[in-house]
Amino acid sequence: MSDNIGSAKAKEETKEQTRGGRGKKRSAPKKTSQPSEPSLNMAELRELANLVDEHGFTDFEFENANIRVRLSKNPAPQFIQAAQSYAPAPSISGAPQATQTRTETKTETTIAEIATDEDLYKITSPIVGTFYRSPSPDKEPYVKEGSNVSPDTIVCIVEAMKLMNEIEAEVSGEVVKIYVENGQPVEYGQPLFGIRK
Amino acid sequence: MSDNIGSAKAKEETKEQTRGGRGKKRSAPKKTSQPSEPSLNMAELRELANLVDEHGFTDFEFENANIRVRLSKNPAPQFIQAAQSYAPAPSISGAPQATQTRTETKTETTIAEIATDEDLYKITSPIVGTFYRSPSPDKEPYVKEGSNVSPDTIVCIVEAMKLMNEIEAEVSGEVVKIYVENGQPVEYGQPLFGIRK
Amino acid sequence: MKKREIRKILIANRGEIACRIIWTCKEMGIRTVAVHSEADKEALHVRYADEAVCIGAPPSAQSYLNIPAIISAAEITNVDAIHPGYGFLAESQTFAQVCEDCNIIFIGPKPNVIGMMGDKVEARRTMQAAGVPILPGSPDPIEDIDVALKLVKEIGFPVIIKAAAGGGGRGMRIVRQEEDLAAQLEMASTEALAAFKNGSVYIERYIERPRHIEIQVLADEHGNCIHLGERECSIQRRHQKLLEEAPSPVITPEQREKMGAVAVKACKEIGYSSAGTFEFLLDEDGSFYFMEMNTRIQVEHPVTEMVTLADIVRNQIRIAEGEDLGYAQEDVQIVGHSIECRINAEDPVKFTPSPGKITVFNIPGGPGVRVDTAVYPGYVVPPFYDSMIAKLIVHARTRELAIARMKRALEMMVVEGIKTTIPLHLKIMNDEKFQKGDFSTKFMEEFSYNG
Amino acid sequence: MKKREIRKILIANRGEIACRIIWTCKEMGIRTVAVHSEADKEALHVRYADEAVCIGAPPSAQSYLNIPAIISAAEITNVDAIHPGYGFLAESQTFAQVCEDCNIIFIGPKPNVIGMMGDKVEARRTMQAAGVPILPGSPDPIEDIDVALKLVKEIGFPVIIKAAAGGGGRGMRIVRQEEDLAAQLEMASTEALAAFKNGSVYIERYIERPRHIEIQVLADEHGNCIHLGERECSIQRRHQKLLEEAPSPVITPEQREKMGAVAVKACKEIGYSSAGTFEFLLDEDGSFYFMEMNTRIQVEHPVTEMVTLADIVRNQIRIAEGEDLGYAQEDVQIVGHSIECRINAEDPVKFTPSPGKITVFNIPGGPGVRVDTAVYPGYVVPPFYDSMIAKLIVHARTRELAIARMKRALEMMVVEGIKTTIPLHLKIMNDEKFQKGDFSTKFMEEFSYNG
Repeated sequence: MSDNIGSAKAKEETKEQTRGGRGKKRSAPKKTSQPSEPSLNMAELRELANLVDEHGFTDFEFENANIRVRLSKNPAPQFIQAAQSYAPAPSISGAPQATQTRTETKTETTIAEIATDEDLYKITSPIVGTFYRSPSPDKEPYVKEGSNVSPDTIVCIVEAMKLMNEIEAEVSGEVVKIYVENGQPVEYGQPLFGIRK
Repeated sequence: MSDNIGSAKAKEETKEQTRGGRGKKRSAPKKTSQPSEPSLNMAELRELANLVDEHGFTDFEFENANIRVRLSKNPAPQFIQAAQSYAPAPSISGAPQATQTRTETKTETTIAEIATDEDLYKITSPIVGTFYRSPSPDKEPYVKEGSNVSPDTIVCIVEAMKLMNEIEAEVSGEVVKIYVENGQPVEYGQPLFGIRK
Repeated sequence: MKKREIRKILIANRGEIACRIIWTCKEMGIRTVAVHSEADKEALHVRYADEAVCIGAPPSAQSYLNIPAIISAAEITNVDAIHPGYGFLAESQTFAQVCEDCNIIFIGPKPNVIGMMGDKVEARRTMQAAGVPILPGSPDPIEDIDVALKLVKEIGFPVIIKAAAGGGGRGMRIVRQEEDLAAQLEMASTEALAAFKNGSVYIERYIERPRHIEIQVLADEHGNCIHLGERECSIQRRHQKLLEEAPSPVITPEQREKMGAVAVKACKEIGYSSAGTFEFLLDEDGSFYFMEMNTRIQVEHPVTEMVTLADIVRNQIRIAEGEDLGYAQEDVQIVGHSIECRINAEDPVKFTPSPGKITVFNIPGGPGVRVDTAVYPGYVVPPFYDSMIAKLIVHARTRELAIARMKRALEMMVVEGIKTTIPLHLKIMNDEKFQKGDFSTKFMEEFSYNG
Repeated sequence: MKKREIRKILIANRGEIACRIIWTCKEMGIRTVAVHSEADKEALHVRYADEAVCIGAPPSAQSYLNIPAIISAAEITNVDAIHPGYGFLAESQTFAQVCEDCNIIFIGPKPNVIGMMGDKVEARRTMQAAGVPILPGSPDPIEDIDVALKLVKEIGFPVIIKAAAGGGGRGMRIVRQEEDLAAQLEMASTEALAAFKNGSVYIERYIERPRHIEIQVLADEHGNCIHLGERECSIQRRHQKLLEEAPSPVITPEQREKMGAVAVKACKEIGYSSAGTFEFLLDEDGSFYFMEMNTRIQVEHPVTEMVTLADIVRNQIRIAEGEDLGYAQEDVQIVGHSIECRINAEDPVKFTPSPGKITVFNIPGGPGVRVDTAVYPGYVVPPFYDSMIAKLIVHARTRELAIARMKRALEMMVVEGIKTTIPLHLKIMNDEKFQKGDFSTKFMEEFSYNG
């Protein structure tokens, strides 16, 4: 599980850098028609990333007059990747007989989903606590998928130490995703809502 | 120290490949006026990655006026590289206070040299023992640099357990290099002579 | 008999001690929850715990010292108890009290005992009342030279004048004869005033070459208390311990019994329960004086574990469950000799921190070698926390063999990518005075790295 | 008093035991020479020794069993002594003799003693003469049914008929009552003739559920000899030990004293010097019978080291230097309980070897855990040699705590890239009969991996 998260992230950063590269290129004099296009296009970069990954490299840098590419990975991701969210820590593949029963798998799938919602703004939890979508069990949720929010819209409550903390959206936009179910525990920095600005 | 040997060797081999790369370029049709030429295209990068991976390198850097390439892999191999020849085992760079005095550094430089003599046939020692170039101290050496040998030419003696073992060339050719000094201990498989066939 | 069962523990700490606690929890069949800052997402304690909760940003104040975040994490994961480790909130009376108020077992002594021992003046007073020897001197500021003269007649020379508000050596003056007292007192007061805007000073017996000796105790809720012998912690640099041993090369069985008995008696009088440590200064004559009591597990607890085969963390948990200690003083045997070297991510000469990525990490194995660490190849030492990355502990039949073993283990421990104190420890192991056991807390001041 | 000083040792072995010997040599300030085959160029023993010599091609016969190559390597590196480890040449009388002839100290007993203990019939005879209990039976082949009947009347049922030339279970027959004896004898003989072209069979008392208990001894050249208690080695699969313990859960202090005294007496009578092991079968009544003596260090020696704090390799070297043993039987104390699990590169169910590259290798640390290994991340397990890649050893106050600790350590030991026996050991640790100590050498036959 952690591996998935790890590689999802790695891919994201790769894309990030790719985007940067393209940006730089765009500002350079236009000579895109030339077949010998001195830089790499997206397809080539994709191939490059595959190539580097396939060979198990953990660092790749490339630079010429026009571009500079750098790819890097954590060298021992399988072993050292740790849980990144409030979810049971992943079991060690080499120790299949772990005595712990790992029952609380609630947020596991969500994490992978969240990683793919790259263009959404994430409202994250500023504190550790329990997530509630409505002010009290018999009330309507503050927001639903499709709701429009402005920066001061209250989107949920995170209860910590018996205190109800109202969380504001802090951006304007449309609620596209709700990552956490009502009543579920959340940790610091955990994405709660995905907002399309 | 092992790191030195390791990296010395790595650099040398890298140069080898660099040279290969340049050679290839030189043999290619001249289109140096094109701006794209000084860089590497995708096919070349692919080849490069294969090459580096195939050889098990963990670090590769290349830079010239136009481009700079760097590939690297899990850093741990530096630690796992072990002595490859009869030379005192290298000290661990992380443990600078090793109590052992490592005096017998005789073959160290030779190892790096030998690695570069790629096209030479190597006569190696079939046994562990002491290397003698002549049948007795007051006699002439069996062969010298420049001597021509045939398969049954005796090239040296390796003494083991008080027995004098005469070593035959097993190939025809010219003695180009003598890697071991008279009276020096040799291990199994250690190169003794470099023969140009 | 357990009064209450602990089935799940939140570890309010990080690094090797968090892993150390997880190891024992696993052995006891207790589930664990790791809390971590954003900087520690890939830390080993997060990796090995059954559950993990991110509690805040990298700075300690926002994460490992953030009481509401930790209590919230304990609540959402439904733990029975919190183990505070050492440092961070381990000696916070407030934190222990909040745990109690939230019905979470705090694995340590009662909040009021933590508070009592956390206040230097109160601790001194309490210990004195409990019959623990205290360094002779004036707990209160010295008003004038006459008071000072009277005092030094009682306690004898040399004495040290210290700024009441002070610290870090400023305002400190050592006086070896009566005729210097008045002048030094005035200078110290002037210095203190300049440095701390408070000219108050006090006087204490000065020990030229003290040793730092501490006694490990275990006490349960039912009034049972034993000690596990002493640790020798004199090898320090700026009051930071560098390496520790058990037993001390200078403590005789009689001295051990005497110091242990004093500590055990004091524990019983203050109603102490859990593991704890009495720190003493030992003078050249073998007299010892209370410095402070640490109401938590200590970094150097493994040397005691090695020579007694006790698991101190297990005892802390059992005691927190209300169990009886289960063994008596005569069950404690000191077998062999143990040394611990703290491996820090620091320049071995200048002691400047050296955070960064560890590229190679090889742990020594074999007989009598223990490594407590949360580090692995590829781990990045964050700049936010303590620089200790591992504890290398050895055990052998004699001190001489333990030193030889430690040298071997240090040589075989490979850390690349950052600087560490490994070369310094090797130099100390090769030092003749260290080998003879002939040293005091001044050892590092007199020690030359390059000499 | 040393008779001769050893300053440099060649280790005629590989893998963890080569590293194990290097560790002690480093602690003693003795230089080391590693020998290695072409397949072991990157092995850790090569890495950690002061010098290394390649002695031949990968197959053992051409390298680690190649006496001329090893002696030549010893000569060109000018060593004082050779440590043979276990396996390979460790019990070769020839090799020990060649060393002696070449003026190289062989770290082990005298060549003739190795030879004597290597010959099953002679060992049995010698031990019987030295007062060691021997399994009742006929050392010589049984000629006819009358001889057999007379014999079984003496030794009682059940008995086992074995092929004199045999091995591997063929020609073996268990007889539980007199009326079956004649028929079984004939069948066994026919089977033996078919299998080994030799119909000779002999008869021995058969123990239904024996335990394999062995006694570790240390003897010097001056007639001093002590034992370090027993090891419990009953958990075996096809006569290969899987895990070992010290002490045995069924041996009482009286039984230990009795078995130890027998072993010590025998050592003195045969003029044994160095470390050695007496292997005994223990029957259900507590009677014990000599099986064989191993005249070398054993794989499972660490469990004895953990509970006695003795360094057995150090003792071997000291004895080889002609030193006095230096301690008496009453100095030996058994403290706590130790278990060793052999981690093999094998399928945990089928036991098929699993050589290859180890991609991830994480060693557990913390209290009471020792790892003896020559493996590191990236190491390639060659297909040429024994499949053992590591020994995981724990030590705790009681057997119950040691089992809990071993479980924790096994869970935290991560080996990826190859299959290992770690999951099997975890199943054994969780087995109720194992936990109760209620087992015999039949344990693995009755053990179900998936049950």
